[in-house]
Amino acid sequence: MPGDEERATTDDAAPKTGNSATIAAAFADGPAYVPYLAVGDPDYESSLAYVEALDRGGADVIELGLPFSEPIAEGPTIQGAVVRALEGGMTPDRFFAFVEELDVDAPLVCMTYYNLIYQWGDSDGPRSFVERAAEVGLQGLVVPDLPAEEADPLREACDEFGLDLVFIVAPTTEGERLERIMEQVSGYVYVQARLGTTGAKSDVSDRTTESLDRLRGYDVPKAVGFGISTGEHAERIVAGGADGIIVGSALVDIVADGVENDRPTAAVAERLEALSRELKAGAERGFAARTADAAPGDAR
Amino acid sequence: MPGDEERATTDDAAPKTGNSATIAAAFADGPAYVPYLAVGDPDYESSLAYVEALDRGGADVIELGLPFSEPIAEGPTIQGAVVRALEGGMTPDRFFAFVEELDVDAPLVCMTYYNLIYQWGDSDGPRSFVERAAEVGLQGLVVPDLPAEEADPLREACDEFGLDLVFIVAPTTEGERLERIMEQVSGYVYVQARLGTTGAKSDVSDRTTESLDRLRGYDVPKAVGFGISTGEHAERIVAGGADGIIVGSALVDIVADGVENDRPTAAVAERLEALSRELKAGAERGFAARTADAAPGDAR
Amino acid sequence: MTETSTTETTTRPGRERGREDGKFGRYGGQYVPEALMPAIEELTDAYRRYVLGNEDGFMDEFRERLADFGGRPTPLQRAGRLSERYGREVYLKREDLLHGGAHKLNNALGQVLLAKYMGKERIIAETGAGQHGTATAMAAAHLDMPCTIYMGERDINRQRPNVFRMKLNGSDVKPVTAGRGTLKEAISETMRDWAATVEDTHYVIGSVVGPHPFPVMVRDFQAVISEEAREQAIGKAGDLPTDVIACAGGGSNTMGSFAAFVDDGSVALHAVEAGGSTLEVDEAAGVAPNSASLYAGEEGVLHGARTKLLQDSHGQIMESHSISSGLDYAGVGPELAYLVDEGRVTPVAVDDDAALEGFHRLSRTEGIIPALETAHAFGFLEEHADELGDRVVVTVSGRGDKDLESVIEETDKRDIAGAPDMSMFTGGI
Amino acid sequence: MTETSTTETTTRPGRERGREDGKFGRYGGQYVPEALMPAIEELTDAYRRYVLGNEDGFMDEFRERLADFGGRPTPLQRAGRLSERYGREVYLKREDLLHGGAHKLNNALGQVLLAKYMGKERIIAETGAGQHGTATAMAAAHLDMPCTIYMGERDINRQRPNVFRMKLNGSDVKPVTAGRGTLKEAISETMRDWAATVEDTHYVIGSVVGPHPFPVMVRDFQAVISEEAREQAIGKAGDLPTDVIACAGGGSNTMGSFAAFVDDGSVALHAVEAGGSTLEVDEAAGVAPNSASLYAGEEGVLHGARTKLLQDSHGQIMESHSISSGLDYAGVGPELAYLVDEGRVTPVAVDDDAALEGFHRLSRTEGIIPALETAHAFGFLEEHADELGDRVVVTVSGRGDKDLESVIEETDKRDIAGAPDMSMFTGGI
Ligand SMILES: Cc1ncc(COP(=O)(O)O)c(C=O)c1O
Ligand SMILES: Cc1ncc(COP(=O)(O)O)c(C=O)c1O
Repeated sequence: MPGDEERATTDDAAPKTGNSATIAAAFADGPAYVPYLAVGDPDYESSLAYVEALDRGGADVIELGLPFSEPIAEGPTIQGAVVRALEGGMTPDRFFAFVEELDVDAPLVCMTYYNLIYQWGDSDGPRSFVERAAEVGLQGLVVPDLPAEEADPLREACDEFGLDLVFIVAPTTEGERLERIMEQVSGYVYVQARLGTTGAKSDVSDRTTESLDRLRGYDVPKAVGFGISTGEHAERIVAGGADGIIVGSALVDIVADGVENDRPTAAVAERLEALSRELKAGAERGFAARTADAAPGDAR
Repeated sequence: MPGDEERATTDDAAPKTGNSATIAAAFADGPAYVPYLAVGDPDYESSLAYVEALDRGGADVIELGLPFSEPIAEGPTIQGAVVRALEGGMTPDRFFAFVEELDVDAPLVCMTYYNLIYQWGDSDGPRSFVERAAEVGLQGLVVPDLPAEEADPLREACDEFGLDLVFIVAPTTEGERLERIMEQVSGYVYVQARLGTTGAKSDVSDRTTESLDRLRGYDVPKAVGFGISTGEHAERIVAGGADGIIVGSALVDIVADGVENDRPTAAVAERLEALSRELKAGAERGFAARTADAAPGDAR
Repeated sequence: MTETSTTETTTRPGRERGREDGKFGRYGGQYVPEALMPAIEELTDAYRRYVLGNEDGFMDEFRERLADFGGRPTPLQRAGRLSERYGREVYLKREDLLHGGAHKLNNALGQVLLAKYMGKERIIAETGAGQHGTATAMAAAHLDMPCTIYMGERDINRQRPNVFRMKLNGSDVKPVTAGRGTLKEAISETMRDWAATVEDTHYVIGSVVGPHPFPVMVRDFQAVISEEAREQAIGKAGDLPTDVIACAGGGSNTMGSFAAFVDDGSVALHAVEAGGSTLEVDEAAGVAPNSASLYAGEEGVLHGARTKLLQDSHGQIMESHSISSGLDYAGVGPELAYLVDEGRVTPVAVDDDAALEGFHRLSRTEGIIPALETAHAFGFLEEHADELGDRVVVTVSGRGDKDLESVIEETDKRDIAGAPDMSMFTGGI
Repeated sequence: MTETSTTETTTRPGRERGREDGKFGRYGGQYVPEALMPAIEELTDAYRRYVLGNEDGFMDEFRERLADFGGRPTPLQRAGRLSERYGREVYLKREDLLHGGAHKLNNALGQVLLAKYMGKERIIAETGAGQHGTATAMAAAHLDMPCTIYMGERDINRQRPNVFRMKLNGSDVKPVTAGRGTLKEAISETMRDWAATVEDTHYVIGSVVGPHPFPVMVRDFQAVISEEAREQAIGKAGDLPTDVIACAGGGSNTMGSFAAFVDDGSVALHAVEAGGSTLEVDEAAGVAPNSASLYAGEEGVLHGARTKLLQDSHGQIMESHSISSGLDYAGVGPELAYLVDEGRVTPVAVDDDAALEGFHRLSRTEGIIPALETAHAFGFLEEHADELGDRVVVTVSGRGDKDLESVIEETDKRDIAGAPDMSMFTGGI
């Protein structure tokens, strides 16, 4: 990691808020724990219980996956969740109903693919989807197959209805591309820890550090995802400068294990809550370490 | 059949003798019955008994097949005989031994393919085969894959050792080709009754009559083969002008039946003898009819 | 000439379309995960320099290798017996004679060579019928590039000889078990691999689909089909054809067969899609028993591009179906979608039965055993010959050796006039 | 260049040899049943008029159909990776790209067309690997001639896809159960059919074997291989090749590959025969575990011609053996026998193992899956590259799609470096 001076300059630029005040708040004091689950995995009722467990476990923001039949950005774990959810009858309509029914404190972000957004409602285009998303209380969207270049219509709709539009930044994103994305992003930027698709991996790559360095100049919260599965990972990532951690596959693994071994919903929910606590605690340890490292005046 | 005048002209030209006096004699008084069997079918000992049965049945000349692995001129029946004989261990050496051991009155003609003749002995070329054939008492050769154009060396050897060289004339053989063959032939000419390979068929085609007509001007005995299986066929063919009948597949069928049904050698031999008698009798009836038809002075 | 002669008003210039921005009217674009964008930008740059600009003589080397290794030019053959049957001149553009047995090599060789020029060290590709996979595997062996091919498990079972051929060429064939195990899933899986390996790996997409620059680049590589055919038709028939017929899966054969004719307003262009068993769709099951995305699909975003898709009312991609694996895809190239909307290309659907009959008809009467994909074009010819002009070019996109097992199975289920007795083969060949 | 450079003294003129009398020194001739002689005379006459004299524009039509239907010219491709491997320029003459997948179509199309010019109404042919059968079936469908193909039962089992292809083309495939059920028996059986149907039927012999005029006629039809290759080599390499390598079964590929070079004394000609498992012969069983009739055979008469044969001391024809059905024949064309005796052609034998390795090597390094017959030529190249000159042409006589089953079975028995894992395929493909 480069010298302390460089880090110091970024620490000055506090993450800016986006459209959603609740998402901004989630990143405002301390590191944000952002868990992901595919909605409807393996069925509507269990899924409700699971998402609520994440909330109890300390989630600051929750990413809710609306399953698409061709999840090209996902690895095998989340792909499995998507298949189970689709087989369980999940549709965009039921997804919105689910969000309405959900009883959680954390702000909710919908993660899905562009075709579902584009097709929703009677007329083509993303506006009606965003309108409905706002109605059910969603605070933001992540659309992994929508690059900044094609995002204008969705960006406008999000601005109209007060949703954040989160973008992913890859280890390979640099220069002009990075700027274009950072112009479009709001809420937080999803920092992809390594190349590839989603999936639990056991270490934190140097590339994460490099990405965070590249992003230092931008005043938007940086949440790192891809490959985080333990409290220790979370600690290291946050200590390395992340404003939040995004965890998906490690949680989905617990759901998958529940399906495979026919475990009671409550037991699975308990494990989700426990892992959430561990991750959250890890993130907070990392944050404490980083704050201690930095000059006292810099601590937020 | 064309008018009597035409027939009368040929009847004038009595079949000429060749190198072998015994073959000439066989055609000299009355129609010749010329049976064929593959030597060694299905084994050496049975084969001896079968050939001797043909002789008892009235054979005037016997064609002995020396089996070749690629009998391209044979139909499935004789092909089957050849395969059995080869599997029974028949070789040119054993063939000659067989001929020596055979106790029959009829003159013997060897029917085989050119490669066996060509390869026999220490030096290439047909001479040593013919020499050995003469030694064991064979009177002639038929070589279905040796056309007149390629026959000079064999012709010379046959002349040297006093064997006849029989050629086949097909329904399609006419003009220059016919003349070339008729210059080379001796003993008798094998008149192929129809196109195709050997095999018992139930009727006598018009083409036989046409062939005999074409051959009328040549003074060599005409033996008709291909498809003769009953006394009645034999009768019609000889009545039609043939000087002899050649019968193969109908006899081989009896041998094959013996093999399939595991019949005692003596029983098979008896049937061969019986069919031979029938065929010979048929040929004689045909001859009698033809002689009666013709002017009394023409009868031989 | 018939209803299609009204297309003379078509937009120009055909060959420039999409090259700059990857847009074909409302279709096209670059809908991919951010991780792939740098690679796609790098590829776009390479496409401009090497393919459009012939930098370092790339296009010269490509054309030379297509000729020497691939066997180009392929003939434009007058089909004597079909011409008689239909009372018009029928010409066959013989892509079945290309090395590997299908038009797919035009593209695969182009992309693998481009990857070499770009300094990439590894090739990945998806395959449905196995034709793109075998073409890529052959090109990769020829150019000494390590290669991994993703193939749906169901397709692997339908096309085992092609799997074996890829392995013989030294490629690694990875089965994709997700979904129904066909082309759609294989594409998704290959994109996943690419997302992880994008820095040293080139993804050789097998058709005119995917994000820009793939649709234009693949079209430009495949355009050699119609460039040759146009010249050959003028040479042989003394005139442009009245009609060009080509089967469409993703649409590379179609775009390759049409590209040089798009600006010739008098030439009617027929894109023949797989009608499957019926054009009806089972919304509840998410299954389209056909692959007629041009004919029956709706606008959407899939595999990196906005185009026409087989999708349910929610936007979930349907499982397509066709007797031919190579047409069994729920999407289609964005440029084709555009040309259909513009009225320049007429989409038609031919069902499994008619395709199978076309297969047997061509085998029996012309001595050419076509791929089942190709056979759809001959199904169309049989059904619509009366509506066509005097000089018809049909692209024989591939040969049928890969399909013998399927043909046995499918023929055995039906009663097809002139088809040989299948009983000897139903146990497998 | 090596021992073979001593062949510069060779007799001339190569192309005229045998045309008049069917004799090549002591070899050749017309050893057939009398019933066939009129047909053979008729054919000889037709050969002189149509093939040599181009009567009614026969040769023009033949060349045009070879181009349009067959896909000629086939490329002469520089094989980059093999050239590097062997330290000399290796060029591939790509007959595998011909329609049907082998050089066989050159001859089949020529003879079926000739039969049409002669007014024949039916075609018969024998086939071993099925390549000549499929080529004949394709040509017969193309030219609308009823066609019957005889094929040994054992070969039918080894080459089921080819059997199916012939049937798809509308040919009747008749199994031959005699003997061991391979090519030799199929030829005999076809001759039997011909003897019965000679008036309206033409027998399309599949190689430069049989009675005159077949050896010269088939050579003249196949000579297009070397006519093209000679010109292409001069165009590409600026010079004649130093060596031409071609596999030899009956010898049509060999004679086709050599014909235009026979008078070029500087070009060494290598005829690669199937060495099978060993060159030792089992006299008692009448079995030669190879098909090396040029290398190990002796003079004799078979299937209408005097030539070199695998035979026992009595003159019985041996059962030959090879991993490749198409080389599995106990005889060889009489002209080749002559050229070998003259020292103009060097016969070499390559065994099953080396051929199989050659198969995998070419597939892996050049992206070309060759026929197992062809693979023998690459076995020779590997074993003797050091002895060859600077510019080597190898004829890729056919593609390997027909051989996949055999390759799986045979590879699975051996340990071949670089071959893919066979376990997934041993159950059949
Ligand atoms: C022979 C053949 N034709 C057509 C196609 C369809 O693909 P596309 O529409 O991209 O040409 C395929 C695909 O595999 C094919 O193999
Ligand atoms: C591909 C290939 N090469 C070679 C041969 C050998 O035949 P010939 O020696 O007549 O060329 C065959 C025969 O089937 C073949 O299929």
